[in-house]
Amino acid sequence: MLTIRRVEEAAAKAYAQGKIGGFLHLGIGQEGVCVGAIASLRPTDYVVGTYREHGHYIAKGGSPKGCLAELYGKATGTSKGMGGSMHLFDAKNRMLGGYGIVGGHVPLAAGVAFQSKYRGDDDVTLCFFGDGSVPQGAFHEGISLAGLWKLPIVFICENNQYSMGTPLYRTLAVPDVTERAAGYAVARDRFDGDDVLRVKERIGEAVARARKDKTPTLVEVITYRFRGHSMSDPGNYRTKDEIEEWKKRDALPAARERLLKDFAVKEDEIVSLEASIKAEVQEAVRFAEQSPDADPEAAWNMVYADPNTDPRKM
Amino acid sequence: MLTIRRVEEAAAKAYAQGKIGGFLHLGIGQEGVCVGAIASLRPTDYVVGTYREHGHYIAKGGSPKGCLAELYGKATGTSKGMGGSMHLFDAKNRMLGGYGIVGGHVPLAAGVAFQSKYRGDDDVTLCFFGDGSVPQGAFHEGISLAGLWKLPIVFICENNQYSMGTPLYRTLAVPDVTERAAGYAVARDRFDGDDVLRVKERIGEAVARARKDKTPTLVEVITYRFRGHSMSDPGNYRTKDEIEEWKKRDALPAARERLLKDFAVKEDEIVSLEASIKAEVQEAVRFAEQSPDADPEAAWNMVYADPNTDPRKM
Amino acid sequence: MARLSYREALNQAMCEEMERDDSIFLMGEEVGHYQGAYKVSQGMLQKFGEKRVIDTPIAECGFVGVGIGAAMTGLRPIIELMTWNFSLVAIDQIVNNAAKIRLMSGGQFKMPVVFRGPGGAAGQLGAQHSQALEYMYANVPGLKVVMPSTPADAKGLLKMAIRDDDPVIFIEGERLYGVQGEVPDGDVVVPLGKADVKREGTDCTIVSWSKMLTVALEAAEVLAKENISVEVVDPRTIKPLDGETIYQSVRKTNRCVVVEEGHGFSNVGAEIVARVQRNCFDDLDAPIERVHRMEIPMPYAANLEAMITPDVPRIIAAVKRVMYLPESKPESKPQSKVE
Amino acid sequence: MARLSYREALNQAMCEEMERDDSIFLMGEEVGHYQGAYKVSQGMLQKFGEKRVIDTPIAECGFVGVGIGAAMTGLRPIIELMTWNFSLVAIDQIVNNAAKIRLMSGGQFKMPVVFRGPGGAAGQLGAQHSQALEYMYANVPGLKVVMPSTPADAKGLLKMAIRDDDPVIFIEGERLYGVQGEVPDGDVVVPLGKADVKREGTDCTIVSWSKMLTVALEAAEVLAKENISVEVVDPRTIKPLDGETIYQSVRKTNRCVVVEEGHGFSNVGAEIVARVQRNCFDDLDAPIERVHRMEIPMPYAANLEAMITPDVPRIIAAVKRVMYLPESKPESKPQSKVE
Ligand SMILES: Cc1ncc(C[n+]2csc(CCOP(=O)(O)OP(=O)(O)O)c2C)c(N)n1
Ligand SMILES: Cc1ncc(C[n+]2csc(CCOP(=O)(O)OP(=O)(O)O)c2C)c(N)n1
Ligand SMILES: [Mg+2]
Ligand SMILES: [Mg+2]
Repeated sequence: MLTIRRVEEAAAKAYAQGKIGGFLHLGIGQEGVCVGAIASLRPTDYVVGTYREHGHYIAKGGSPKGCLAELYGKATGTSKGMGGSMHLFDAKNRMLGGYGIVGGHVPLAAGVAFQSKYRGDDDVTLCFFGDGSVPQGAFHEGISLAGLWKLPIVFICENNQYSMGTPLYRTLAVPDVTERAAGYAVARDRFDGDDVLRVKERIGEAVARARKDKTPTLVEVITYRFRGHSMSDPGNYRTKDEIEEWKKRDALPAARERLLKDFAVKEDEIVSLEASIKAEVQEAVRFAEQSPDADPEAAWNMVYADPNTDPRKM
Repeated sequence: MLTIRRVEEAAAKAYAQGKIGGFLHLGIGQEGVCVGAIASLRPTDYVVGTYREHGHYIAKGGSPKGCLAELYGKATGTSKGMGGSMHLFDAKNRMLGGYGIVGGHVPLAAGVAFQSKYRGDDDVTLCFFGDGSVPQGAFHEGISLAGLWKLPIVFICENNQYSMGTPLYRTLAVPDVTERAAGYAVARDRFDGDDVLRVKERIGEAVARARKDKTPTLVEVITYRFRGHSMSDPGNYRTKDEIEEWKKRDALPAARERLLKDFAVKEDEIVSLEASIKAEVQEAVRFAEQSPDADPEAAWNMVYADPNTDPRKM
Repeated sequence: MARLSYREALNQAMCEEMERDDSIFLMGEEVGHYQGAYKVSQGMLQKFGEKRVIDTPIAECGFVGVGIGAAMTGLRPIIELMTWNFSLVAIDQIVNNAAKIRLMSGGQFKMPVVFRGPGGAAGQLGAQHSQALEYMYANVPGLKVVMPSTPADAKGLLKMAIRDDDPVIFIEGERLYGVQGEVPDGDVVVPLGKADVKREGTDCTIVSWSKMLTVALEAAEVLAKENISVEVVDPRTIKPLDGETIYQSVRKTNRCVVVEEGHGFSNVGAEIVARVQRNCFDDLDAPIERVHRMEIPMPYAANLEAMITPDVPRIIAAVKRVMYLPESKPESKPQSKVE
Repeated sequence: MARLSYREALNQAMCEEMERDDSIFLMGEEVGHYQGAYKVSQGMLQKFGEKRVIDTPIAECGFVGVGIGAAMTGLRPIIELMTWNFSLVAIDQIVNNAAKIRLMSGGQFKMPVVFRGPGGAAGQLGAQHSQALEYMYANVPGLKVVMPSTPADAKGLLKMAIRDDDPVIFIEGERLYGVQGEVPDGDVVVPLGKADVKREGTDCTIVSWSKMLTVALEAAEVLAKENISVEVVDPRTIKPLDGETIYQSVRKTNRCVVVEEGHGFSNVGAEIVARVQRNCFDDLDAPIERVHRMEIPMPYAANLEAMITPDVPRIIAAVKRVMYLPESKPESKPQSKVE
């Protein structure tokens, strides 16, 4: 979690310096959800995310270097500079990407789960999405098929209560997202995302259900983003008080507390861990800055897999 | 109901003779639903239907002539021969059409209801669709918005238990369509369509709810089509027994019975009504056969409303 | 060689490939128990079972997305769209996911998925069911677009499409399913991106594909009786487009007409014209003509459908225009004013 | 005359029309409380209230359909798409309903709806957020497609689009919102279907629109210094396309280059080329050149975005090619091989 927070802070800084372009959606405040959820997986399980997926990428085994270099648009980025912040892919860790069309990745995630079932593997797919994607047709179609075909998938709504500047009550007539589970014949669960261990445990139950019974679950995790929707959003639609209130429920310091109290980790161990994370992220920033730009020649070879199809000649 | 049945029988005959082309989807067996539902409306209320909408068009005030001439592709058809069986429009009766993309008319129907509310009229929109459209994204988006904005609309699922050759259990994990209502904050109702008066009464309740409280309702009416999906479908996926069983629940003879028993209508009144309907439909067939073909000049003027935009010059 | 219908040829292609490779499956509405809305998948459920021949609900966005997710994780889905008209509810999946994931991921994924089904008008199906949408897909880098016009091409191209590691838009001719033709036995393939000269000639080149190719060949036959020798080129693959074969033909005939079923704006014909005028500028003796659907959403009535759809007389008239010949006789049928 | 940004001009157009006619409303994601994702609707919620400035959930298919249903029953909706990229999840509504209901109903309904929002790339937004989709809509009979390039055109065309009884696809330039320009005060409209010569010249015609028009004008400026006089025509309305103004220009200059942001297959440029070669066949001294996005889904990295997007050097090179002039100096930047 701390690595993710530090990476995103570094990204925000680089963005302010004009070193990162495009849209940059930070998950600061929401780290407990992706970290807890992905901690419940096996390495061969799959993750599909949205454009707010830096945390998911790192939690699934990606590196700060791969993330930051991608944001810098460098050839060393996890998507070779082709994807950027919204499209972090990492095939070897089975991080199947971030996607920019709200809800558009939900059917795709169902397809990944379909594939596992088709092959007889017992891998599970986690599909993350925001509260804003619930009214989208693609969400409906993807979860409908998963329920009908009993696919090994967990749908995780990261409900940060806003879609861009719109509070949830103006987008969802039924604020409890999981009320929809009954219509899809999928299991449901709903809880707060401020405790990473709770997230791990509860998502773990859904993952087990998916793995063993091929029963999908629609899980809603209540969370909050401390920053605007993206770097260009000042976030005026929320009061300072509201934000401060939520900051008290930040999963990060809470986890630190628990490490000290419940897991008998020593303060200096934590401090040294914090220092090493800081150093790692600093090193990743340096790496990103010094890496070569994305490669034009390579781009031409990423349009088609077939080596005989040359887009230059099309 | 009888008029609709006779019109569709005439259409089937003409289709077999090659006088009607394209797709022809008959509602024979389902008449109780559209007739009962539309009987609960005021003339200023709106109807939006699917491609299986001959009955809806006639129940909403359309004529056998307008229907059959349209199926014949004639200039005198209700859509001037431009729409055909799947696209019966009748603006003056507020029949806003039949649509061919499964589920695609649901958001549009929500828009019609939005319009009534925007203007402060108290008209209600009935939106008909099949069981097959429930998994479609457009269905989800349309009903979501209606629930969120509290639009004066009734969503009527004409559940004939098949979408083309596919039985419901292979398309819907939750066979009770109205289970989905809770996720959309709309009211629900579910009943059999074999009694036209029951349909009128129950849809009437939903219409009243829409008109007064602007609360939409998702209604499922269980029904059955006696013929194949369209004229080209032999319907081998259903057993003869199943079809015979359902024919016993035909709303048409049942209504005749009730007219005799509960409404003290005399047999000879009914017989003469039946004769006059037969004559009217025969006359409509003659009318369709003798009408002029669809008009090419007219077609050029139906591409754009703006008289200055001439598609011939585009 | 066997005499097969276009429909049977497609069925053979799928069956042979599925026998060869377990990772291939067929998914779509009515493909299984119903044996295919157009019977292209006849017998396949019986042959391959419910695991590999999968009936879906009416949820194109959903199952097209499923095909994409399955393809990027190593399966080779064949996704049937009952008709391409219905692809408009799934086009975001195809354009934004299938076509772009390879690039967006920095080349980490292949996308071996075929989307197939019939396109074009098929007789009084009205405006929503008669669309020719190849132009939409052909614009998108990352996609390939294939449109066979004969049973042999149908089989050979579908086999190649299934083996291709890129997403292929495979548009069949709804009015070609019943057409019979000689089809080579066994594993004979047709490469993607190679045009085929379907008829040789010297006076004018017609470029056409799918159902319209057959109409163009008819027109060529009629013109032959007037001693006008038409060469008919079938691109077969719209994307990648085999420009060279077309240019070679135009360099020989010095005249070109493009005939297609779709509407006349930013269509595939426009692309072909743009390329031919650039590559054969000095060879052209006349402006290139286009014959396409008139500028009216497809009406239901048979007379109007016939009016707006390219046909033999309109093609003949276009050929004569590029040859600066007078029109043979006054056409009884109103001429398009919207080429 | 006032100096306004393109964004402000659009805002004025909507406000003036909404003041005039109660049946007009604005609906879309973030148009109200958030004041517009790109601030085009700034202040409108305050002015017109929640009844007429309506925030929606992220349900484009839904609220685009709502606009269609409302328009066919007499309201005049303005439906904002946050960007046109997101229209792909709603395109079935636009193509199959908005464009076709009038014809399918035998002319019983009008469809006075405007779909508007930004199109094109806007700086490292990646493959899914950088699309130029005008070609898709321009093919469809029943639709009009408008793409203003200046604040004055933005205001005048949007007012006309709102008053039009047909569905209008109104594509704004995402990178033009901040551009300033003189805008006539009050109710000054620009008719749909009329091109505008944005710069006069004698040696070569460039046809371009939206953001690329501004790049073409820059190129023309540079070329002027080399004594090459370029005429720049802005169609403003892609459909109906004002061919005559373009042909007149080409008849004068005898050379033509089409510059657009989209990809190079069946795009709007292909249509313009096809029409110009037919109508100006004897006037053309060189094949028509096209400059467009290279055949790669838009990558994120700034260097690659710059590489694949048409720019001043590529436009200059194309103009020189049609003038049979040598390229001035070796370009440091790799040239497109895919015109
Ligand atoms: C189909 C579509 N419509 C609109 C957008 C623009 N958009 C990007 S993110 C976003 C808000 C999404 O909110 P939510 O799903 O709650 O996710 P969050 O950003 O809160 O993580 C919107 C409207 C989009 N990307 N895709
Ligand atoms: C989006 C879309 N996909 C597929 C079709 C082809 N199709 C037409 S009707 C139909 C079955 C619809 O079943 P249902 O909704 O139950 O209505 P019913 O025909 O039973 O009245 C299908 C698959 C279509 N018209 N639109
Ligand atoms: Mg959110
Ligand atoms: Mg049904």
